[in-house]
Amino acid sequence: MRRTLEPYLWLLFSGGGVVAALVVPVLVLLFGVLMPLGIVDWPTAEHLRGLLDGVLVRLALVVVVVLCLFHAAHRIRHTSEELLGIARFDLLVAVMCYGGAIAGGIAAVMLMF
Amino acid sequence: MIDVLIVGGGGAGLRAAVAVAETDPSLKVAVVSKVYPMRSHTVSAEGGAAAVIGAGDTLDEHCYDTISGGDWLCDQDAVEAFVAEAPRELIQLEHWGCPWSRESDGRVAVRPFGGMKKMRTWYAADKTGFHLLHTLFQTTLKYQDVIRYDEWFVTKLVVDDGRVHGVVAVEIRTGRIETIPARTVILATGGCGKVFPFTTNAAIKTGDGMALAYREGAPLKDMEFVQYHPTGLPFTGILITEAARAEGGWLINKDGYRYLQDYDLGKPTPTPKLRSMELGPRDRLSQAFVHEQHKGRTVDTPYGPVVYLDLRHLGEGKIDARIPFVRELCRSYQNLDPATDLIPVRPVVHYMMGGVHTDLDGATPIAGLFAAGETACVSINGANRLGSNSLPEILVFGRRAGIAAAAFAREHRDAEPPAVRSQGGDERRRLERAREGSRHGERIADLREQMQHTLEGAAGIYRTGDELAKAVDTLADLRERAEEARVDDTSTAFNTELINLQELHSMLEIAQTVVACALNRQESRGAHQRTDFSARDDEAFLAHSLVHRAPDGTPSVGLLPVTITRWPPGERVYGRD
Amino acid sequence: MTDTTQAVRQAAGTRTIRMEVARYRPGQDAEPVFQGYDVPLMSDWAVLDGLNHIKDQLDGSLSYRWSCRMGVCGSCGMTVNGEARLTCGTFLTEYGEGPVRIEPLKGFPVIRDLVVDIDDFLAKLSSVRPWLIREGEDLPLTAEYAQTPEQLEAYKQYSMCINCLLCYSACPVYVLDPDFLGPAAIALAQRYNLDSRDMGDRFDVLSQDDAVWGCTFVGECTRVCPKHVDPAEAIQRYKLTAALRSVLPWSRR
Amino acid sequence: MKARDKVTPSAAVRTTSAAYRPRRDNLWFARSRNYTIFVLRELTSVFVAWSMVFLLMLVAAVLDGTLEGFAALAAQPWMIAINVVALAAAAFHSVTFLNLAPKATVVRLDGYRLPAWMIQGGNHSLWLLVSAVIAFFVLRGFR
Ligand SMILES: Cc1cc2nc3c(=O)[nH]c(=O)nc-3n(C[C@H](O)[C@H](O)[C@H](O)COP(=O)(O)OP(=O)(O)OC[C@H]3O[C@@H](n4cnc5c(N)ncnc54)[C@H](O)[C@@H]3O)c2cc1C
Ligand code: SF4
Ligand code: F3S
Ligand code: FES
Repeated sequence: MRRTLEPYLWLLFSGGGVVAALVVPVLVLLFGVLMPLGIVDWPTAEHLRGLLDGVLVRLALVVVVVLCLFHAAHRIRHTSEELLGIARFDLLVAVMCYGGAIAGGIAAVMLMF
Repeated sequence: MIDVLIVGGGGAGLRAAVAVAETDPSLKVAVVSKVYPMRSHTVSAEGGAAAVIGAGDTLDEHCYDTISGGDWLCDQDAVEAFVAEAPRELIQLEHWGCPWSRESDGRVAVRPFGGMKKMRTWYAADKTGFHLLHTLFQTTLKYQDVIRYDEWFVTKLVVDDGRVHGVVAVEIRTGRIETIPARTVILATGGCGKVFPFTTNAAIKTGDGMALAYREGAPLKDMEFVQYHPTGLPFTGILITEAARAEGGWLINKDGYRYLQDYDLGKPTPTPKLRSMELGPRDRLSQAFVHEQHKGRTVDTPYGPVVYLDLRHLGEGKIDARIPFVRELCRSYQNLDPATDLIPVRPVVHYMMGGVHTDLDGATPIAGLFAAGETACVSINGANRLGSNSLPEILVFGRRAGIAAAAFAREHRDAEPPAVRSQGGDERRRLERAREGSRHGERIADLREQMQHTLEGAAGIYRTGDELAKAVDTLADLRERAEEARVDDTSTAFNTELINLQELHSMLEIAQTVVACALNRQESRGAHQRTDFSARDDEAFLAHSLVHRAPDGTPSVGLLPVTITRWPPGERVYGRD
Repeated sequence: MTDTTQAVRQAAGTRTIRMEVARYRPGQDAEPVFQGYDVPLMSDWAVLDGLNHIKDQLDGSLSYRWSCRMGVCGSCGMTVNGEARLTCGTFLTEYGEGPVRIEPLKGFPVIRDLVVDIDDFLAKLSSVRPWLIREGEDLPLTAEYAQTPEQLEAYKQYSMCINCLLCYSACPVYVLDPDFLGPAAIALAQRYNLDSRDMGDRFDVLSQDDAVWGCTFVGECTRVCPKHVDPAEAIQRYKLTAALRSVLPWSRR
Repeated sequence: MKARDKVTPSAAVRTTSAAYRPRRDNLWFARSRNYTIFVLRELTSVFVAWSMVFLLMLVAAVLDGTLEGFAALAAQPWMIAINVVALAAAAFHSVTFLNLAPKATVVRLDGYRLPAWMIQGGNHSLWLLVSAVIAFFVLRGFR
C-alpha cells in the first residue's frame, strides 16, 4: 500500500482551521483595526509584556502560529494548484508552502524562547 | 467462446450471472446490456418483494394467493417452486447487503400488499427495486471475471439446427457490430410496456428479448395478459406504488366516494384490510375505474379521466417514514403534496404476465436458450400478477436459469458451427444498410405512437373481438411501413435512432402477438376482459396461449394446458370472507 | 404528425421555448457546436420531454441517454444552463422565456452529442469494493443478519446514490484531475464502511492522495446531488477516520 | 500500482472511441457563484497567514520594547486597509469553517445523529467565548 503524508497534513490543516476560526478575527479586530483607528486604546507595553511573560501564553502563541500557518500553507497549495492548473508541480508547490509554514514556526520559537 | 451469455443486466440477468459465477468459476460468463446494468428497469420497482417469513404465514397461503390472484392460469408446480425458494433469495440479498427496512429488534420488516392475505412483502422503504438492483450490481463487481458488455445492443440470436450459438450485438458507442459466440444464452431483457402509450415502464422496455426468441422460433406464452396498475400519475405514467394503499391510502371518485365498495371488493374500513377494497388485486381495481368512468364519476383532465388517491389522513409523519418516494415523486413530477393534496391517478400499463415460454429452469424449446425475469413466462403470474411477486420471481428464476445454463454449457463443449459466421454476416449487412439512413418514410416516433394507440384501443382493460380484428390489420400495415421508416442518423457513434428502429421492430412483433392471443381467448380471465365474452370459461380456456411465428411472419396461436397440482379452479373472492 | 403531437401543439398554443443543444458528431465536428430548436413550452414538460420532442419530431439524429423518466435510473444527467441536472426532473418552465442550453455533463469525454463516457466511474466504483465483506462463517440462508433501524439509518443516506454522476461533473477537482476517485465512489465506500454488517476495510483505496485527500471540500457535489446523498460529508467523515487511524495506528477504525 | 488499476470491469470488450476531451477551463472559478465563493473561502487563508505575520511583528515589538513604532506602522492607512480586509477574510473563514465542521464529525446520541445546527450553534458559541476571553486578557487582564 502506498503511504501518504496527507492524513498528517490534513490534521494540521484542520486544527489550524479551528484555531484560526476561534482566535484570528478578534486579534485582527483589536490590534489591526480598533487600536490603530483609536477606537480602543493600545494597552500599555508593560501589560502586553506581562502577558508574554507567562510561558503558557508563549507556548499557546507558538501553537497558534504554527497551526494557522500550516492551515494557510495547505489551502494555498491546493487552491493555487486548482486555480492555476499547476498540479503537476505539486511537490515544488508543497515544499514552498509547507516550507514557509515551518520557517514561520521556527521564527516564532526563536522570537519567544 | 463464452459459456453463459446473459442478455440483460436487470435483476434477473445479474442474479443469473452471480449464480453461474458461484456454481462454477471456471465457466466464462458475460452480461450484455443495452444500458449500464444499474440503469435497468428493475431500478424503478418501489413497493416490495414477497416471501414467506413471519410466523403465522405459510408457503401454501402464498401459493394460494398467487394462484387465485392469477385466476388459476398459473402453473402450480412453478408457483410452488417459486414460493419455496423466494425466502432464501431475499435472505441472500440481505446477506449481500440489501438495506431492507427493519423492525425495531433488527429483523426484516414486512408490509401488506394487494391480493396478499398475509403480511409478507419485504421492502426497502419505497425504493425496493432500486436497492435490490444496486446491491446485486455491486455484488457482481466482486466477481471480476464476469465480463460486462455495457451499452451493447443485441439484435439477433444465432440459432442453428434448433440450438442457440450466440448473439449478434452492436456496441452502441462505436457502432461496432460483433458476433458473440456462446454455448448458452439467457434472455433477461425485461418486459415490453412500451408497446402501450401510457405506461410505468421505462423507455428501454421494448420487449427485445421476447422478439429475439420469437423470431428464432421459440413460442411466447400468455401474451394477452397485460397488467394495468390502478394508480399512475397522468401524463408521465409515473407509478404511485401499491404501498401507498397498503399504508392506508384510499381511492375516491369525483364525489369523494370510496367507489371500490360498489365492485364486490368489500366494505370500507378506516384502516386497510388485506385482500379487500384498496388492497384488492390490480386487475379488479383497474376494471372498477373503467366502470366509474362510464358512470361519469371520474374527473376529466387534459391527459384523460382520473380518480384520486387520498393519503391526506395518513399525515406527514407516516408518509415521510413509509413512502417518502411517493411524496418526492408527487412534488417533483406533479407539483403537489400528498400530505395536503389529492393525487390524480389513472390505470396505467405496468407489467407483462406473458413472455417467452420456459420450463421451471428457464429453458425454452430452443436448446441452450434460457429466459428469466419479466421477459419469460414460467408461469407463476397466470392471468394477473400479484404486486411484489415479480422481484422475487426475477431472483428465483434468474438463479435457476443461471444454474441450468451452466450445466448445459458444461455438457455441450462442441465447436461453433459455420452458421454462426454466416448468420452474423447477414445480420451485419442488414444493420449497416439500416444505418445508411433514409430520407423518406415516416418517423419512427409516429409509427410507434400509432402502434401504441392501436394497442390501447384494442387490447386495453376491456377488449372486443371486432376491435381486436381491426387491430390485426392495422399492425400488419404498420409493420410494412416500419420497414420504410425514415432514419436521419447515419453515424456510427452512439446512433440511438438505429437502436430505436430495432426496438420498434421488436415492439411491433410483440404487439401482434398480444392482439392475436387476445383475439383467440374468447373468455374473460384476470387481466384479459372481453366485453363479448364476459365470463371465465374453464372448459375451453383453462389453458395457456402459446403463440408461434408462422413462416409468413404472422402469429399463430395455440393452447397449452395449465398444470394444476393442489388448487382446483375456484372463484376469486376479495373483501368478503 | 400524429394526434398526440397535434394535441400537444394545441395545448401549448404558440408558446415555444428555444433549446440550444450541444452537438458533437465524431468525425464530423472538431468540437461541439450548438444547434437551436424551438419546442412547445408545456407547463409540465421536463427538459427531457423537450429533447424527446426534438428527437421524435424535429431531428432524429440527436443522441442522449434516458430511461426511467422518474429520477431513479440515473441516466439523464446533463448540463442545463451551466448546471449539472437530471433532465427528467428539471421543468422547462424554470427557464422562463429561454433559451435553455443543454450540454453534456462536464468533466467527462464526450462520445456523441449529449452522451459522455462514464466507464472511468465504473472502474473507480469497483475499486472501492462496494459489496458487503464478511469474515468467518456466513449465516445459512434461513436467517438474516440483525440490523436495527438505527444501524440502518447510519448508512442509509449514502446508499441512495443513483450513479447519475452529477456530483463528478460539479466537482472542480474531478474536472481538473480525472484521477480523483470522486464523490459518489467514496460515498458508496462509506455506505459499506458504515453498514453494521460489513467487516471490510477500504483504507488502502480511500486514504490516497487522489482519493479522499484530493477533495478540497468544494461542496458542490452535495449541492447538485438529486438524491441528497451528501457525498461531501461522506468524504470529510472518512478524512477524519483515516487521519485518526494514521496517527493512532493501533485504532482500527 | 493503485488498487483501482487492477480493476477492469468491462475493458476487455470495450473499443475506445474518438471521444472529445474538453480543454481545461481556465476560468472555471468564475463560472458559477458557488465556485467563486469557494475560491474566496480558500483565499481567506492568505489573510490568515498575513495575520500570523502581523502577530509575530507585534510580539517582536513588545519583546523589543518598540511598541510605539509598531503602533505607528499599524496606523498607516494602507496598513489599516489591509487589516480591514484581513478581518473580513478571517470572519468569513470562521463562519464557513465552523459551519462545515459537523460534516466531518457526526455526533450520535441514542443512535440518532445530532442535527448539524446544534453542532454549528455550539461552535459559534465557542467562538464568541474565546473571542471574549482573549479580548478580556488583552484589554484588562488581572491587574
Ligand atoms: C414502476 C414499476 C414498479 C414496480 N414495482 C414492483 C414491486 O414493487 N414489486 C415487484 O415485485 N415488482 C415490481 N415491478 C415489476 C418489476 O420491477 C419488473 O418486473 C422486474 O424488475 C423486471 O426485471 P428484469 O430483470 O426481468 O428486467 P429489467 O430490469 O427490465 O432488465 C432488462 C435488461 O435487459 C437489457 N436489455 C433489454 N433489451 C436488450 C437488448 N436488445 N440488448 C441488450 N440488452 C437488452 C436491459 O438493458 C436491461 O439491463 C415494478 C415495475 C415497474 C415498472
Ligand atoms: S452522489 Fe448524488 S450526484 Fe453523485 S452520483 Fe450519486 S446520486 Fe448522483
Ligand atoms: S465537490 Fe469535489 S472537492 Fe470534495 S466536497 Fe465535493 S468532492
Ligand atoms: S431518465 Fe432516469 S433519471 Fe432521468
